[in-house]
Amino acid sequence: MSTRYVGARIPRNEDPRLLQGHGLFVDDVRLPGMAHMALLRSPHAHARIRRIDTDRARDAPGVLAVYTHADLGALGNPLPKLIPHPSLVHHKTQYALAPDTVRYAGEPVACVVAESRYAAEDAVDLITVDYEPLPVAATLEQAIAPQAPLVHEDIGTNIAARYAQRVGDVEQAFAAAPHRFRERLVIDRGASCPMETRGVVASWDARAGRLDVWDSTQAPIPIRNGLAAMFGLPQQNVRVVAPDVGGGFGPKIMMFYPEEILVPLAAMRLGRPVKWIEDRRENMVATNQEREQIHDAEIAVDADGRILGVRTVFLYDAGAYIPYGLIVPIVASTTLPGPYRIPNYHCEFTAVFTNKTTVSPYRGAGRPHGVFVMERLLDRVARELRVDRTEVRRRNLIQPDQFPYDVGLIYQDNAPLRYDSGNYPACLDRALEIIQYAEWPARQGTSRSQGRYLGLGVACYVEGTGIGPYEGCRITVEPSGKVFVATGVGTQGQGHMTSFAQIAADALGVAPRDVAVYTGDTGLFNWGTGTFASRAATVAGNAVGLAAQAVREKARVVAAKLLEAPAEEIELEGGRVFVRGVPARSLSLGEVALAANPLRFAMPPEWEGPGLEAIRYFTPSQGTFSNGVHACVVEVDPETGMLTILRYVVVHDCGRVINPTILEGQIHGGVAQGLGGVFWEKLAYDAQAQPLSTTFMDYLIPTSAEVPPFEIDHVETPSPLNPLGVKGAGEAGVIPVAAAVAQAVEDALAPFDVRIAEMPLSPNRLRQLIAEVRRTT
Amino acid sequence: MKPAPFEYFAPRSVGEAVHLLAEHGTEAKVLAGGQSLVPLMNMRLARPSVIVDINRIPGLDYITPGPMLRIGALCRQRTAEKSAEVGARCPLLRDALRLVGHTQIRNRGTVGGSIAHADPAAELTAVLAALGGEVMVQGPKGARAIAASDFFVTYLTTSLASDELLTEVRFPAPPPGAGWSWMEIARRHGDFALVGVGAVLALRDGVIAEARIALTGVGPTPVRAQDAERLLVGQAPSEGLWEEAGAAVRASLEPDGDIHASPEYRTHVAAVLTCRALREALTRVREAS
Amino acid sequence: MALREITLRINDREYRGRAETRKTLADFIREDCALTGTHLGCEHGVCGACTILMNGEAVRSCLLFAVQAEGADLRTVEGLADGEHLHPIQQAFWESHALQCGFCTPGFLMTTLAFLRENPHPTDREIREALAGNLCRCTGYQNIVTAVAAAAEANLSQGWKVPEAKEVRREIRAGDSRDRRTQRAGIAKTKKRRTQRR
Amino acid sequence: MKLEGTNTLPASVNTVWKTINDPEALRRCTPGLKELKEVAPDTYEARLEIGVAAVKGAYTGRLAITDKRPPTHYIITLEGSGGPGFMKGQGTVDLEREGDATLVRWVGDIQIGGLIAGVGQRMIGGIGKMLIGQFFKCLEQTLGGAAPAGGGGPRAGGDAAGSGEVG
Repeated sequence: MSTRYVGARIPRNEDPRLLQGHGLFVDDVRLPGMAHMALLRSPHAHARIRRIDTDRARDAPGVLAVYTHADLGALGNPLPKLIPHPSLVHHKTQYALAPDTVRYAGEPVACVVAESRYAAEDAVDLITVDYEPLPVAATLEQAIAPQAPLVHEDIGTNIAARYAQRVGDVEQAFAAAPHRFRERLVIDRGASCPMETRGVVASWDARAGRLDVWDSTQAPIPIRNGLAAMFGLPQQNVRVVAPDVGGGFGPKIMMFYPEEILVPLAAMRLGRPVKWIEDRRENMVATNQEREQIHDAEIAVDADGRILGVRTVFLYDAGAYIPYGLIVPIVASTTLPGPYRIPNYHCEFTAVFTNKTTVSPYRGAGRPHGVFVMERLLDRVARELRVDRTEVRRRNLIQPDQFPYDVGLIYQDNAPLRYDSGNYPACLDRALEIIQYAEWPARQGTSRSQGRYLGLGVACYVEGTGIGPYEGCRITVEPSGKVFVATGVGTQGQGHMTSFAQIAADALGVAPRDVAVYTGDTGLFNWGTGTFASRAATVAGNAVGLAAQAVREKARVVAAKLLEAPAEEIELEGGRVFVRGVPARSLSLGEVALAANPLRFAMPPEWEGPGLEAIRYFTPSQGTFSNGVHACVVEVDPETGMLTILRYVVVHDCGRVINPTILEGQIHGGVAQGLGGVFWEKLAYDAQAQPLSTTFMDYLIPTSAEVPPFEIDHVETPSPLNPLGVKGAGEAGVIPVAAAVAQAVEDALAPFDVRIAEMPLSPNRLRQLIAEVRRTT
Repeated sequence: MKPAPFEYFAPRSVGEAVHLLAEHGTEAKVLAGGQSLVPLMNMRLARPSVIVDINRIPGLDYITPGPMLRIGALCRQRTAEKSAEVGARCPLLRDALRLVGHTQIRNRGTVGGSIAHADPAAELTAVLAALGGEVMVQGPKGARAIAASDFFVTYLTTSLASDELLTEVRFPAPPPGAGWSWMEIARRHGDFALVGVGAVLALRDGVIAEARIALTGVGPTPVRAQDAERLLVGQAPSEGLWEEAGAAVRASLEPDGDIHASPEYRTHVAAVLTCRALREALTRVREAS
Repeated sequence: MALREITLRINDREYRGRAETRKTLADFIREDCALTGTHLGCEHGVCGACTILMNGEAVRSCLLFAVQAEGADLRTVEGLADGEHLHPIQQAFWESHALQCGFCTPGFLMTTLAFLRENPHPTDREIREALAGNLCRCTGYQNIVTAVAAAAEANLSQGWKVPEAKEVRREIRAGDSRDRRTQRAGIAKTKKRRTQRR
Repeated sequence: MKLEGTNTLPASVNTVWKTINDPEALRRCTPGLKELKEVAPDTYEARLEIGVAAVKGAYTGRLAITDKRPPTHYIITLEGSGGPGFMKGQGTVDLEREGDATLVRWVGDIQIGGLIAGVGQRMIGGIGKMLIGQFFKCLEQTLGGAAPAGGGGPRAGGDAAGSGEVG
């Protein structure tokens, strides 16, 4: 099979629509008679609800309904527990509307449905709630302190889970080690902030008993299955569409958010379509957040800086509820070892409830933490042993001949953490070459003599991607010759309409523009788990490949009969099906599709049914592991603490590349988000766990003026674990950014001997660090 | 995030506008560019029951040169930024305008509106304070001028009476040959500065004849650094002198902190930026001569 | 509830509707005029997704009330392409992979349109500062900057323009430049909204 | 948010004590206080309108005086909730003779929740200080016989003059 398209820079199929404003995002869904929902959210981080008075709201003009927990009936139970884990002893989830206690500022207390969003918000203002404020567990330290206020009184503790994994004999390794270094490393909260907030539209057809839902989600099929179960409907009668989704980045994989139940409920009760669109302020408090962890980490090395052991004991802030289980801290602890040989490793975390917004994976999902800790430890080793920082890394890298490499841990997919392939030294060399590491000391010296403080940083990472359980795909060739691909994953801008089309096009000998890809519509494909963990291209992509192969074989069998030639001599190319070497004896692919679906007469048994169509699934036994190296040059103004990113280099290996343009786009976006979390984006809470950055005026997403140009290069070591040889890339960009920039800032501020042990930074914080060092010396 | 209901008026004359303000008192808000008011209304932090939209009043969008640069209440920030008169007579204002929000904001936002909104982090308030400008206001009892020093009362609050309309802002043009500088530290391009400093320097016979310094982001109003100004006048410019001026600024400030910057940071950076601004202003004096 | 008659032009077509005085221009364009290409990302004037051209200038449509746009001439993303032919800026965005999820894209396109009219030969730094009033969470901006530079090239070679605001204002004042088709569209819109309100 | 300060008031400790326990004086001098209804000794139902300029929040709640040690010490608590969320201010007040004047030492803690906290954080600290300043200014005027500004002065009530036109 030729691969004319896989690997090519094909412009995206989805773009012309989006460029002309013809996309269909949830807020663009307009149905006759549609009503609008607004929610009343708790202003308290922790309070008991004494009384809710909704009378004035019910009487307000244009109001159709007002619901509190008391009105939820059977849906008044805690929302589904998403991912259980044996160590997760207190798997607390929230309610669609709080019954008696609110546990974070922003938790939904009541909702109003009205003729317009304006009227709904007017009515929300008229609801009065009598709260009894309760003591607040605002920070991780507060929450684990003795006598701490309890987020969930009934369980008598704020600790949701404790979990440890180990490799080798860590105590022995540390005891025998000539050098041991300890760091306390803190990463604060951030928000994913897709430009499109969440949104749900639901429409109920009572006669057909049919529920249609448009949901800005990364997991339409699980949402469909859950809704069917909760509302007692046959799955076939519930259709969930994730139309164009304006960015996901993780929090849209969370299910269920309260609104995903409240909107269908209202639509069914009122017999009118209902729309809820999250506004940005809601998005900053009611959409899941991430990143808050505190690591006590220690590394043991020999005299040459070879790693003998690593241990980290860390706190993971779950927020007020923990629907998504332990995925984030498990990913953090299993990403930490990275590309290095670590014979003895101990990781242990405590998942802690606090009175803050619930946490679930956000692009990177714990990976940035693991890499930050590992790379900070290696920087410390380099400094203490006076070994070049890149040399320390090189000495510890897993070598190309050591694959498959078993780290000895269990990964988030409950399978062994076994790296399938890679060439780590090659990536490091290439990155250092591009950033001109050899000339760095000279360049840094020159800039210092001009009074400028430049620093360089380098960080390595390995990313677990493409985990199971499965994804599937149905491919149908229509008599028009057009190819239709339907899969169960949703898409949020990753370009699946193009990369999947490229895969199918190669197999079927058509052009990608003749392949229409449908994602995220449960009416078009019935099985799937969703778009997360950088898995769509790997898992769904390979399912597309398998289905396309099957359709290709079917086309050859059918054409063999029509063209009176053996199937093995039939070729597909340029939209035609012909006998090898005899292009004259040919049919269009559409003609074959038409013939494969006869109206009369017996069908040849070897056709095994009508049409050119196939459904296939790909079920990987384990994940596949991408890797890369980031290198950057930054400048710090020590007087103001301002940081400028001057250069940013990424060398990346995600196996076989389907579309380099799309891949680079994914990396650009990831790095920009990573940079946001390094210097601009911080979710601030006060001592009462009041969120203080609930607008884009205070939560600072970097703009084109802050983000530098990127320099990207690829190394391709195909994965042996799937037919296409691909690995995931969606989260790669964000993962090592904090580690690389931290090292660069320390390098820039070396004359002040500043240490970076936290993220994010800020001008204020950098000034503080410089001043503190000045004071102590 | 939708605004609360309000009654809307679009007067066609200043008189009509003032009449409406007098009639509706503190319940009424004047809408000019709306780039600060409308976000507050969308978030329902501001819920005026009456909006007096002055955008349809003809003849208020002027820029008139003269010893005082006179800018009408409906002159968009973008217009002023691109105006040759502003560039020639008041480059400090032009440079500050370039850092007000983004083009889309300045296309609607007005110079007068920014002054009247009196956000102590807003560049234009400090420019007016530094230059010792004034605003013209129209009330039922007629017109009056209010000096910058009397105009800014505290956060978002001015000495405008509720039945008065700001009709014009007047920026005195610095003496010929004067140098100027606007310096600020903002988290992102286009954000409100954590601290901003505007400075104007004029020299006569090698000594500083006039020095004007005002800061944003360091108090409930724009802050005029008079101690530093006094310290500079009559001295020959030097790095040491800039340091002293910076120290004087540091000593004179008691800013509040927020999630982006502590009082200590603001005070420190105010001093740093003052030095830098004076340095740049002097370079411009020398370029001019 | 204070309702106002509003008549304005969008992409050279006239739209008439009745809206509450508090209704933002962005909501009027999306709901009453059914042009959903203009998006709302923050509703407080930071993200720029709602950027449109009003009388030729880039503005945030979430920071204007529909009543303020009475008689104004607007251009939205739907008014860029010429039938099936993408506008050179759209073409450049497509070829440079300057969009991923596409939600912020209409705002970037409209900002770019106004920017390149004012500054046809921008440097990369100028482009980055001109785009700083629009947030994108997917692309990291690099390909958008490339696209704007490419569009500037195309502009030089093909010399495309947007109608100058003043001409348009004259048309509006004349008030009679609309053809029957758009009149019907206007009336249809009004009817539809009434039935929705009930 | 913790705040503290001292003010000297031109009257004897006893007079000051009377004034700061006088509902009328409290009503007049507490910034933004629109209504004060005594529901029990030292406990009042309060209606407040707090903010600056266009940014106003209407709250209903209570004002209470506790931990009384006449004539030198009490704790005054003002809490309310409303559209923009909730606010709670608590001040410990101690009086001390200073010649024929009285030194007032106060330590205050202000909590703000909901909309204002999330959006207005940039100005809350400064505005809090400002409002407390107005409270004492008003007391001073009351005791010094100068005409007190009604409702804690126009600025506090947010019915502040102007700041209307917005750029």
